[in-house]
Amino acid sequence: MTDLLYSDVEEDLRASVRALLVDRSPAPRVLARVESDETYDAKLWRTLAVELGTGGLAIPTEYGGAGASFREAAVVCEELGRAVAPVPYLGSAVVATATLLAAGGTALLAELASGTRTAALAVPFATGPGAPSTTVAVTGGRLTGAVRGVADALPADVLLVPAGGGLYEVEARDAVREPVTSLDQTRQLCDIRLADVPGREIATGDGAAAAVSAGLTAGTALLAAEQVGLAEWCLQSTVEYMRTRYQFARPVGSFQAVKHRLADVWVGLTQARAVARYAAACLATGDPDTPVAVALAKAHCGPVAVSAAEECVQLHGGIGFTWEHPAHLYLKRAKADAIALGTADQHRAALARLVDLPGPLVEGEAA
Amino acid sequence: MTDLLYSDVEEDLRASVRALLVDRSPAPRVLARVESDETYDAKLWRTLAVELGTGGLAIPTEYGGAGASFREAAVVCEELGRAVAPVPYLGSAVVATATLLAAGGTALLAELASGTRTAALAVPFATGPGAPSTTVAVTGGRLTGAVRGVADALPADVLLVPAGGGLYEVEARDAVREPVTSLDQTRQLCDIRLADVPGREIATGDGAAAAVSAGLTAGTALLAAEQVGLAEWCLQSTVEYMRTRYQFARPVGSFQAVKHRLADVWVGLTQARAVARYAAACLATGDPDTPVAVALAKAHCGPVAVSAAEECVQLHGGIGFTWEHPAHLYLKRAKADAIALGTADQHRAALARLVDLPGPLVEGEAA
Amino acid sequence: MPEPLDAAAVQARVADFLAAHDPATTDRLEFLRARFDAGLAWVHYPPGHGGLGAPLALQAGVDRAFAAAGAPSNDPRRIGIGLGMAAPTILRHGTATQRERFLRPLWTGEEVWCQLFSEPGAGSDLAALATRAVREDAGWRVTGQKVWTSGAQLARWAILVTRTDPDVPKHAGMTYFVCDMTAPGVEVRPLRQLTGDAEFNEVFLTDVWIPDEHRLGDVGDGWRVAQTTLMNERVSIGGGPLPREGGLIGVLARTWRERPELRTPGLHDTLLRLWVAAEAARLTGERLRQQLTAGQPGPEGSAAKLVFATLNQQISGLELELLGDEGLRHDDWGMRRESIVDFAGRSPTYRYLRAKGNSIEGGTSEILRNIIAERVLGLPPEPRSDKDIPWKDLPR
Amino acid sequence: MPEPLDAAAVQARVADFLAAHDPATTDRLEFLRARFDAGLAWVHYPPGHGGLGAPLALQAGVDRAFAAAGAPSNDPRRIGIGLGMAAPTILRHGTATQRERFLRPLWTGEEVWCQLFSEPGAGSDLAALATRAVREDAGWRVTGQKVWTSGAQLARWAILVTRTDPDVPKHAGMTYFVCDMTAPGVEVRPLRQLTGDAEFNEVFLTDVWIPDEHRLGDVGDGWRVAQTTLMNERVSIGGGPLPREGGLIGVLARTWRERPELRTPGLHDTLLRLWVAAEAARLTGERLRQQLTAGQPGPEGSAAKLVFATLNQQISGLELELLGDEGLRHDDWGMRRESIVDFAGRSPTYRYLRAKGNSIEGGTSEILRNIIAERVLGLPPEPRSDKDIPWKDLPR
Repeated sequence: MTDLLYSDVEEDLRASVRALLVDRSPAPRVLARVESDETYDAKLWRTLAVELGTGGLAIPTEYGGAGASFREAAVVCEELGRAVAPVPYLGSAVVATATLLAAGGTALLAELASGTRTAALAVPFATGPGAPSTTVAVTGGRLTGAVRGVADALPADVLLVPAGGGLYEVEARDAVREPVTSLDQTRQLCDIRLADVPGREIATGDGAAAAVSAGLTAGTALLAAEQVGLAEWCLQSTVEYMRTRYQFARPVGSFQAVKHRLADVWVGLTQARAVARYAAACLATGDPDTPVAVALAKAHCGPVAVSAAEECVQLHGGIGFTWEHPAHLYLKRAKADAIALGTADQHRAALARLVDLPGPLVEGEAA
Repeated sequence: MTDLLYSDVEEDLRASVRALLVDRSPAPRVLARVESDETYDAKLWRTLAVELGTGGLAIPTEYGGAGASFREAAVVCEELGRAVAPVPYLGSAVVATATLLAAGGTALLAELASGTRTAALAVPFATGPGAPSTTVAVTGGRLTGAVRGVADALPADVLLVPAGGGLYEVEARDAVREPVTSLDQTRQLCDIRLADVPGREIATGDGAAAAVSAGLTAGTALLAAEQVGLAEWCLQSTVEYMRTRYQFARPVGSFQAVKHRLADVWVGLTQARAVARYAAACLATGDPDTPVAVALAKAHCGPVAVSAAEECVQLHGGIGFTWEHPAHLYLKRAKADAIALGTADQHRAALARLVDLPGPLVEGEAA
Repeated sequence: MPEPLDAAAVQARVADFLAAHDPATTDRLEFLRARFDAGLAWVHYPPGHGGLGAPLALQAGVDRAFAAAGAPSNDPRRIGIGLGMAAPTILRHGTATQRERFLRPLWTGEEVWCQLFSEPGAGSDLAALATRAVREDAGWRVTGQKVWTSGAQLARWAILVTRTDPDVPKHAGMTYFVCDMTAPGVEVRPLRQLTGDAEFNEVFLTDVWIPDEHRLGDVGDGWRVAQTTLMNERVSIGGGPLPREGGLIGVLARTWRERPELRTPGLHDTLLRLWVAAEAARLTGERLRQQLTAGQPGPEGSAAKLVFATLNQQISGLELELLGDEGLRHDDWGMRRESIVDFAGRSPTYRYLRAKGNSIEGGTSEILRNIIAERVLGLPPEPRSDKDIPWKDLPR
Repeated sequence: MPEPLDAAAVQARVADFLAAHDPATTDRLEFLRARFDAGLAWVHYPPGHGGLGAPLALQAGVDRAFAAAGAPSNDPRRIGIGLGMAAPTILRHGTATQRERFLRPLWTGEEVWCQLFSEPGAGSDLAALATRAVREDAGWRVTGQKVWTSGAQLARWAILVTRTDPDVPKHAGMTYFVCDMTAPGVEVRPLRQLTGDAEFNEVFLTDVWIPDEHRLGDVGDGWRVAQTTLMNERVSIGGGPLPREGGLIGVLARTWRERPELRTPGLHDTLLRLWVAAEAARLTGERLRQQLTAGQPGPEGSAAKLVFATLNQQISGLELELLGDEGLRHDDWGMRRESIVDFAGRSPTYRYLRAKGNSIEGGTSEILRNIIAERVLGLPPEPRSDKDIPWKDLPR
């Protein structure tokens, strides 16, 4: 059976990422940043990617990466979720990296591994399971079109653009990137416009589709890990508040209804951890069960994170509803994450196909 | 706006039905009866139908009925639900009566009004919204076929049988009625076999379909009323137990999680009452909103009654899981009622059509 | 005591009044003041205080008649706290002078009211509040911090609950005042919410002087007076009859109908469940109104706000998932100084976020469930240690 | 202390044992007794008591090796209470004589055990129990009523908790015994459940004499001893690894696949949600097993039974709605005297009804949530009044 635990190496990795984030990206700083002009924290990202070397965890050593796997990268995502950190890890070190790996590896992969450049896959962040439809056309090697609501593209140097049946590397400076007022303030989306822009083709036909699919699959699995970390912060901070907040001369956490709800959050979180670990482990080993594991992870972890964040706001009462308290950053990311890379509903539909639980026969269809 | 309250007449009716049931059909007696050979209480039914005159509430005075409506009959159903009374009121005084009324009225209607005979519509109790398919054939005025899982047919004198595009009155003694070991022990179903049995045709073609539909519609609306009464018993008995059962030197009902769950049951019940009243009122006045009202009532009241019964068993703890305590009779009826005349799911699907909230377009269908 | 007026008699008075005061030509404020003086402001109030001592049920007909005549309105949404909470409290617990002074300009909207109840340390447990009022000469010096005050920046007056005796159990040592919001020492700071808006305020009171004649009720009787206020807060949430799909479910249903490409089988099931829940809630509200009209007020009102909050949260949550891509976009994070919640007019993300407040503001859903369980169902209270010890000794 | 044996060493002992005791020709009981004596019964138990002091994780391999060799089994399902609850308690709290006397016939199945803990007035609050044990000569006279005793009609011995001192707080006045189920005064009556079956019993104890050498642990120390029993009850629920769709979800999925005519879009959504929940629970169980194997026991075990109950109830509830017509039919209301719950082998209605017990038996879901909240999350306990007053003065 697949290993669902954390290795010592993974725990060390977690500790160093967490220490960095506690030091450099505490909640008040995140809140200040998302109200600034540059919502992504470039300096933090550089430290994380270059100094801690987490940018190339899933990249083989031949490209200068750490030669670990998406299992280890998932631990980073957990910590980034716990801190709602405004860095393009998911977009660059997971989605773009997995896309490039599947496309066969390019010079860009080495730049991602070394942290010198950052990339993003130019598909809408809400893209669900199944191939996304292309909205960019190619004429004579030049790309024209628009892609809405792309994650982690604002701080990217290179965009990976599915276009006209192929997959292209485009210099981000050649594209127009319009920042979007995003629900998740800690991961600001942008709309991308390409007007006759040069692109390097890195994959074609089925290879391009497979590369994009690999990127989205990895992104989905690791988004589940992010949801685990996020839910854990929500639960822990709520438990802490419930221990210390007195009403009716008792800690609020001594009331049974509060206890039972938090117990349910904990149960869901415990399961989310197992499920997300399973998805990351399948991804890392190329397990044939990966599609099931990934759909399961997103279908389960999304609702768990949303309900953890919703309970966090509710049980914090008035203070949880303020701008000043970080709970809302988690609520917004939880809800956005639940939509990103396909809703739980879409992933349940994918599971129905994968595990042979089809829907009702459509009238006229043969039994 | 439709009157959603109970009139004084209705409250008087409720009081007399309740007094009868408290006196003649307390829980231990119901439990003893459902373990006997005759699971229906014929004597109680006679008193209810004849002496209290509730059998003909919805039957016009010209047929010897009380000339009231299904609104008043709904109050009887609430009380019968509260007592899980083993009488064929729903089958005879509601479903069969509404069917006969729609079919144009026959001599049988007068017999139902006077309580001298009892009738049942021979369709499976689980029949959902939409016309049931006929499983009985007619040859030369004689009926042959089988109908499975019919409610209230065991104590019936006459069966109303949809067959070969028409609707027929069949003497029950001419049919073979095989008792079914039923989930709801207080409303035992039977399988009916008809082997070349004589029938009186009382409606044909569209008229027959409309009559059956009217019977099922009335049955569905009043089943919702039964669910209200049932849920109310479950809530009340649970509250009472929670007040008096001590654990940890406190009444169990003083624990907040218990309180909140019972508060939620109460909220659902309060809504169920409004919704069931609305359905009964629409039915009584022939309101064009009746199909919506009835589907809404069944979609809402079914789950409310089931969850009230489930909470009743759970919060009674060990004792609620015993045969000796009546909670299980309510659980079984609640779950059976939730399936009877269409599940909440089927009625939500009906609502989707009625209020223009269609499902996804099937592939290839025009937008 | 004379028989209360019936509908016909009240409508006759409206007709007489409109004949004497042409809405088209009478100055707005003059018209409203005259309407108040004619007892047609709130007909169930006593004569002399804007009413006729008539049944509450007749008010809706009066309002409709004035609206039909094109009469100016007192803009009830703008002055909701005054109408819904301050007025009934002043009527019940105020002196004749206080009623005389405050009720008319409150109803006409000349003076806006706000509410100074909640504190950072006293939310659900309002009786734990710490804002101190100390007697000084012919009045009181008040110091403390209040939160979640909507409209404080617009208000002329506030209803205020304070701690006047820390040495007795918490419910016994409170006193209720009318506070002049223009008095020195009153500082209003906007309080920003997770939507980005600042609908509410924090209000800091520093040695604010309140004359004793602005005390409402006896010294130490503040808890009982506050109950009147809070009971009316919950009642006022009911509102008028709602048409089918009148709430947020209508917004969602419209999107569903107009955007077939967004539909999925799974979301369809959830949509239908919510439609059923919303329609059940609507009919329950309608039944409650019929009970009130028939003079049979039931306990069902306790559930309305609880259900409303849950529905709004679930519906707006589903809307975002249905919209997918578009559900990731917000309209504006800027700090707006709105006092009115515009669910339908803002973005789906705003609805989702703002609805989170529905289960917190004006009594949390947890407290409402406690109330239903204890007051409606009669379940036993939690064991309590805070009722018999002096406020100052409470664990906090 | 010597190093514990590793997997290879243990397997070598199994091989040696099998070479010396041919499963095909050795008498069943003789084989089992010899296996016990060889320390291959439960390898984590100490030598001399059926074990080798080896890691618990090696047991599964031993069992597999014996099964592969066609060795007779001690039929663990039949003697689950002895294995899971009595044995660890006797091991931990029993005297050398008691361990010697009881463990071997317990493991071989020669003597079946049952558990006399719950009482009508002491369910979730076990420490409130009222069964009195009064000292008499060299033993005790026990009188009281116990409930929810499965297998009492088959049992030779029971583990029993009693009240020996009513004058001290409830946790302090309890004493734990081994009770001879064949002793005069022990009366077993079947207790019928809502399924119609009588899986359990009520056990009436009337002046039952128990020699003092059957006391387990000190007088007054019964609560602490019972904790060992209960902790092992919860752990033992884990069981072996489950394949995908291994639980009730598999039954439902099979029906779904084989009966396309029953499918609806709404039920499809619910089915998929439950499939996800069941698979998440399965992987969580797997992760827990890996943690235990790796010597990192986490608190996740507390959730397993809670989740199992909820899943069984939801899945069996959906199954009935899916089946419609057939869901209204039960298989048999007759009073069966079953001790084993056969979810898969009985009707869907049986599954639905029996699953209701899953959230009551062996610790209610409410108590499990309390435990998670207080012991795992560290939330503060309820205010309690029952810990410091004599048992006899408790409100009840």
